Amino acid sequence: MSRKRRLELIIERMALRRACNILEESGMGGYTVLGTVAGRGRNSTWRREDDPSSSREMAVIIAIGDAAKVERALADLHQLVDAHIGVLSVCDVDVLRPDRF
Amino acid sequence: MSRKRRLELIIERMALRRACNILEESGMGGYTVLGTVAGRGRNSTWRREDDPSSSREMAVIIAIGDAAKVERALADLHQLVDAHIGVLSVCDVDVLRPDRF
Amino acid sequence: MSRKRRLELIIERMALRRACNILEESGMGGYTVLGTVAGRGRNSTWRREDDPSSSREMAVIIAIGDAAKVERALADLHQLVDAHIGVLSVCDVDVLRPDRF
Amino acid sequence: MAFDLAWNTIVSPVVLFFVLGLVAALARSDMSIPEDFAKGIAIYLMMAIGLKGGFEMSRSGLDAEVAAVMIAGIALSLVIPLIAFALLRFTTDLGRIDAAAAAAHYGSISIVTFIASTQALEWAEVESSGHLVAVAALMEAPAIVVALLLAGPRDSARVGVAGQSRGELVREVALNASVVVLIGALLVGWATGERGQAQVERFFLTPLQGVLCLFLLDMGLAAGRGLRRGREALRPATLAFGLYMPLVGAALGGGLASLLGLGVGDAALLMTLAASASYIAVPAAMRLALPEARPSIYLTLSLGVTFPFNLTLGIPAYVVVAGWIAG
Amino acid sequence: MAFDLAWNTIVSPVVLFFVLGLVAALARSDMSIPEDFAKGIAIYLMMAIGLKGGFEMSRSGLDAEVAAVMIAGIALSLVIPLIAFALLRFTTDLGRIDAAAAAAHYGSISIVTFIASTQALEWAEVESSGHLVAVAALMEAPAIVVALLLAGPRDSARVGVAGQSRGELVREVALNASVVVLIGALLVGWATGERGQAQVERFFLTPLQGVLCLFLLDMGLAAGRGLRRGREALRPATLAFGLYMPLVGAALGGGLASLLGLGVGDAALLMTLAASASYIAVPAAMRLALPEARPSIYLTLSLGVTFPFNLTLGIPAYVVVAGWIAG
Amino acid sequence: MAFDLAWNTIVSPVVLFFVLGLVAALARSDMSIPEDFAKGIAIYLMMAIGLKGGFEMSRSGLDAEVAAVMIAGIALSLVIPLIAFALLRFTTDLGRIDAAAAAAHYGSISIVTFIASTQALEWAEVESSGHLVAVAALMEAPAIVVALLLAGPRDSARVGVAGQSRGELVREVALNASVVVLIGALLVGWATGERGQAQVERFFLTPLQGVLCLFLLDMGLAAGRGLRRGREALRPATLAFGLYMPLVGAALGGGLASLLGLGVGDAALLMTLAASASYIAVPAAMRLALPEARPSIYLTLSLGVTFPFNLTLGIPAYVVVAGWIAG
Ligand SMILES: Nc1ncnc2c1ncn2[C@@H]1O[C@H](COP(=O)(O)O)[C@@H](O)[C@H]1O
Ligand SMILES: Nc1ncnc2c1ncn2[C@@H]1O[C@H](COP(=O)(O)O)[C@@H](O)[C@H]1O
Ligand SMILES: Nc1ncnc2c1ncn2[C@@H]1O[C@H](COP(=O)(O)O)[C@@H](O)[C@H]1O
Ligand code: NA
Ligand code: NA
Ligand code: NA
Repeated sequence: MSRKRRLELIIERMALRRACNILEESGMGGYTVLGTVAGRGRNSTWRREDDPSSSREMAVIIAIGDAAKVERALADLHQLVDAHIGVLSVCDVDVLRPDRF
Repeated sequence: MSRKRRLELIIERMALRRACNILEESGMGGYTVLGTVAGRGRNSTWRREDDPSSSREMAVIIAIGDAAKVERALADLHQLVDAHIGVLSVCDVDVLRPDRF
Repeated sequence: MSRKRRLELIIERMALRRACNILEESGMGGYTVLGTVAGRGRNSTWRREDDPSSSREMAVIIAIGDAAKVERALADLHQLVDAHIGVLSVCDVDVLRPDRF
Repeated sequence: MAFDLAWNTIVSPVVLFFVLGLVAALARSDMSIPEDFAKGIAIYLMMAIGLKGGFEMSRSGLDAEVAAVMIAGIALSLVIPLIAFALLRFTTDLGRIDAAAAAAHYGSISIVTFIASTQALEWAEVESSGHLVAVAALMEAPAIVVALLLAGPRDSARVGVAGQSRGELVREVALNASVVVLIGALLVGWATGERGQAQVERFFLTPLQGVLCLFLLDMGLAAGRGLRRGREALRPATLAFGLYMPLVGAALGGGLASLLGLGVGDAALLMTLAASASYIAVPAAMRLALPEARPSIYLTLSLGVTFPFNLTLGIPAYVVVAGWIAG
Repeated sequence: MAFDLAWNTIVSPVVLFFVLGLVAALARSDMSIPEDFAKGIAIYLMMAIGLKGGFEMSRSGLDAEVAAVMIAGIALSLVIPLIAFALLRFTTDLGRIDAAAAAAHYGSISIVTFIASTQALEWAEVESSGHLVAVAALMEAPAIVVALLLAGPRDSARVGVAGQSRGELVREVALNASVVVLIGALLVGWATGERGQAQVERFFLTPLQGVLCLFLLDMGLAAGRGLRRGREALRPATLAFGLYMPLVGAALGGGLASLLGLGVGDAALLMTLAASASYIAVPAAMRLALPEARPSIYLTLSLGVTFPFNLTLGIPAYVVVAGWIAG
Repeated sequence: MAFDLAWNTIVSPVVLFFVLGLVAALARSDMSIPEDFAKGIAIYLMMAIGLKGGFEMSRSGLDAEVAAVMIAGIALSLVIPLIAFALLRFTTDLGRIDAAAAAAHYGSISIVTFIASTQALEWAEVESSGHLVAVAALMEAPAIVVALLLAGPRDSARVGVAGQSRGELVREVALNASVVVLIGALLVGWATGERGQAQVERFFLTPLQGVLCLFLLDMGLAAGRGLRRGREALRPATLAFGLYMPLVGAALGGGLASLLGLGVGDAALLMTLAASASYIAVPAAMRLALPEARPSIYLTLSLGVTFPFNLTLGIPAYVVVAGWIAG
């Protein structure tokens, strides 16, 4: 198996498209977006059902890629997470088909 | 980047509020809850659509925080997962804005 | 705490049952399936709402188990991910009740 | 006559769609109705039956009988769990906690079974009273308390589970969706009466039976899958309990109905409530209050065995018997 | 008469179900209606009100008054944010950006409040015009532009946020669901007229009030939870703004209506539009365009304070006052 | 007359809402109808059309013609994929597997297109038979088998994919939601006849056209986005196939209809079935059985090209032509 980086970005739904644009521009091979149902942060407690505008909802983006590409995405993601509500974390993972990332 | 801990708790939906209470009391800065659609364990196979009571459904809580706070949450979470159905795991992650966790 | 492996498989929804069968046969103690809402890969951009057939939708399987069992599952999962659309990654996690995995 | 009535009840779109779902699930079809859609429909059904009861009450007013039936309902929901618990402990190998949890389900009620019963009465042109909806709502919770007493002293009850918050069980039990919506809609219907009915009947009353078909197709799928997956967890004696316990409940309900001199329709509905078992509110409450009890036992029993039994054979039988004892 | 009308509006299933949701949420019930179901119902409601307006327009045709009311609506949505901003800056401690964001909500509209108002008019047997739906759609967006100007020069506006794509805000604002569906359904209703109405009225018009009950139960829950969670974020002066600002808006709307000589129904609807505050389109746009503004302020105000006020007390008041100024 | 009929079909709320969705998606609006809500509506539509067919069959009974049309339908779904495959291989650069997968879609059917066609017939006051619903259900699956044969020997077919379970493809194809619900509802309608219809028509029949509007708005969005995203994947020759292949299918269907001497309505429906392409059941089956085939080809063709073509221009044309050949 081969070592890659797994990027996980918890980002407010309204800024999701911006985050995806950044990942695409940084050359990451792909990503998958998961929905969320509730959450709590320093400034807010929210539940999906209680917000007709969906403006407090978050989404989780998972993107697996090689270290260099992830590094390239980080600068812009950092700026995004400064303007928008979001939590960004990265960890090491082992993958089977290293060439596809 | 700076090293933090990522706590992932797969917990039955009915005990979700208890788990969130524990995280809040332990001083974790925040968490995000994801829904699930199906699962299998030693005692059960379930699918969201097949359970009108939602009492078999699970939720996934992701909480990123510094090692000390995660440690503080673990004791109570352990007791929760003893009483309730749940799977608890922790791993290392790198984050960009260490001060916010 | 004790060290285990966390397997994460992003797999097309239609092949979900096949992936679950493999996990069951390999002796993994359990798994949890999460839904997804959108994604992008080398060959496709999709959004859940835009696909009445659900044939482009992905699901995420999380399965925590000991290294040996995960290893056993990998060969078959590799073959699955060769035939089907999917991304497979594994990382280390710490768990509290090692005996249950 | 009795046969005709029973036949007409069974060969109705509502019941046949339930059977369709049941059969599809047992044949291992993968089809399903999205959970969130089905939950929305469930809210609609509870609003509809609550409003219906409320409109009816605004026409008929309150009298002593209303209070009597309510007390009868609560009494049933307190006594039935005791009987169910005893039967389970003597005839099956279930432990104290599993038996107590299952008993709670039978003391409580299934609102969908109740709605199906009101429809069967409509087809048979039998009148029933709106306040039975209030009785249904009142019967949701008491059995849970009984079950907790039956379960006896436990570790988790003594020291509490981490993260538990004050009043969470009370809130879960007393303010869950079906209690809030049933009672709320009943009050709305009662307060707005004829004028309210004219405003909303074309959404809540006219299409009700059709909506029930769609919902029961989903419930058939859920019941069939519950049965298929839970089958192995149930020994024959436990499975048999799921079939005769509703009859025990119905007998008690029928007895009380005849004591109170209720009409045919009300008697049939009280029997149905007594016979039915909860598969929404009580399982959820049990996960909070008795997490040691196994869902594979109580859910399979109430959703996989008793619910299909009541919906297909039970209801017509209760209507026919109610005709005998009250007619 | 005025009292009767107000009373009948408030004691209607539609309003009572909203109150039920509000009370349940404040009592900390956990019940909820699945988000995806509620969003589907919201689309239905917008299609229904759009079609209704379109069918009506196909009967009545267009005249100069139509253009006049449209211009009046746009004028309101440009002026109201200025007043709201000034009031917030002088009477509360909100900063420039939070005040601008909140002001945008009051310049825009709540389509559910509008629909509830059309129902209240129907119960009171007051006629209103279909093109007010077009006015509603036209009032969705302009206030957002005003708010961005009020917010003034900011870092994020100057350099842009990473990942921003050209035209995303315009697309979000001009092609969001409510604009597309309202305008689209209006055109469909207008183009197909009587023939179209015969084809779809039994789904979109007949059951409309009932559907509104279900939807407002959900909105009551959302408003109650918004209020409960956001309460601490609001100082008394800010909270008070949420109660008097709709009256300021309604007064402006009523003034314009009387200037234009609108009928009672149209006057009441224009007042409602001016009084109502957005809690769907504008919050979403604010997250894109003014991410520094705090949702806990503007959502609590518009959804938790102004929306319940309009739905329970506001609408009957506007209808009564419209009767005075236009009757 | 023909022009009037076509015009009335196209300028109907049902078709215009589809166009609205299509245009909004092509204009890159972000609006959407929640997937779970749309899937619930899809189940409703299949129940409704199945019941409608069943009620009609319970009135008209069975005769030899019924069997003949069923056989004709199956024959079409076996032959059309062969023609489609040949055309794709000769006129486009698609490989064997992609061509086989796309061909399967055209042999199978789109039930929404079928429902829209029954509505167009109703507006034109042309009668059609209930058993055409059964024909539709029978035409869902056979083309899949043909496509697997056309795809020829492949690695994955020989050794199997890991995790494959016995009978999963058969279950997926023969017990998928549309087959189960269509056939099931047809039987329910047939068995309960007039009595059943009286019970459920106000939910399943009266509002049907309105529900179809809501659903087609969603389908318009899906088709528009499918087309926008998949456009680049299709060469002009492939795209053209998506436009002329429905005409080839309709011609075959019309030929068979005239051979069998079907009435105008039945002929139009058989043509519609032959012309329509699956975008639900077949894509799902292809992911299981031919995972090597590219969804970007077959989904864009059937959902993005052929579906909009049939819904807007195709159906009126088939109804008009059916009038000529059968009238
Ligand atoms: N430490 C954390 N771990 C996981 N999710 C978080 C964390 N902090 C915040 N979030 C998510 O981000 C949202 C906004 O956080 P905040 O900006 O702190 O109010 C919360 O509602 C959570 O969904
Ligand atoms: N090893 C595991 N990895 C991931 N999820 C698990 C695991 N074991 C159990 N689960 C989840 O926890 C639920 C209950 O498990 P159990 O208590 O073992 O029946 C299952 O249905 C799964 O959703
Ligand atoms: N690097 C990645 N990280 C996360 N998800 C991915 C990645 N690559 C692909 N995916 C997911 O897999 C799907 C199919 O990918 P592909 O086969 O590359 O078109 C995408 O739509 C994503 O949902
Ligand atoms: Na009972
Ligand atoms: Na306004
Ligand atoms: Na076809």
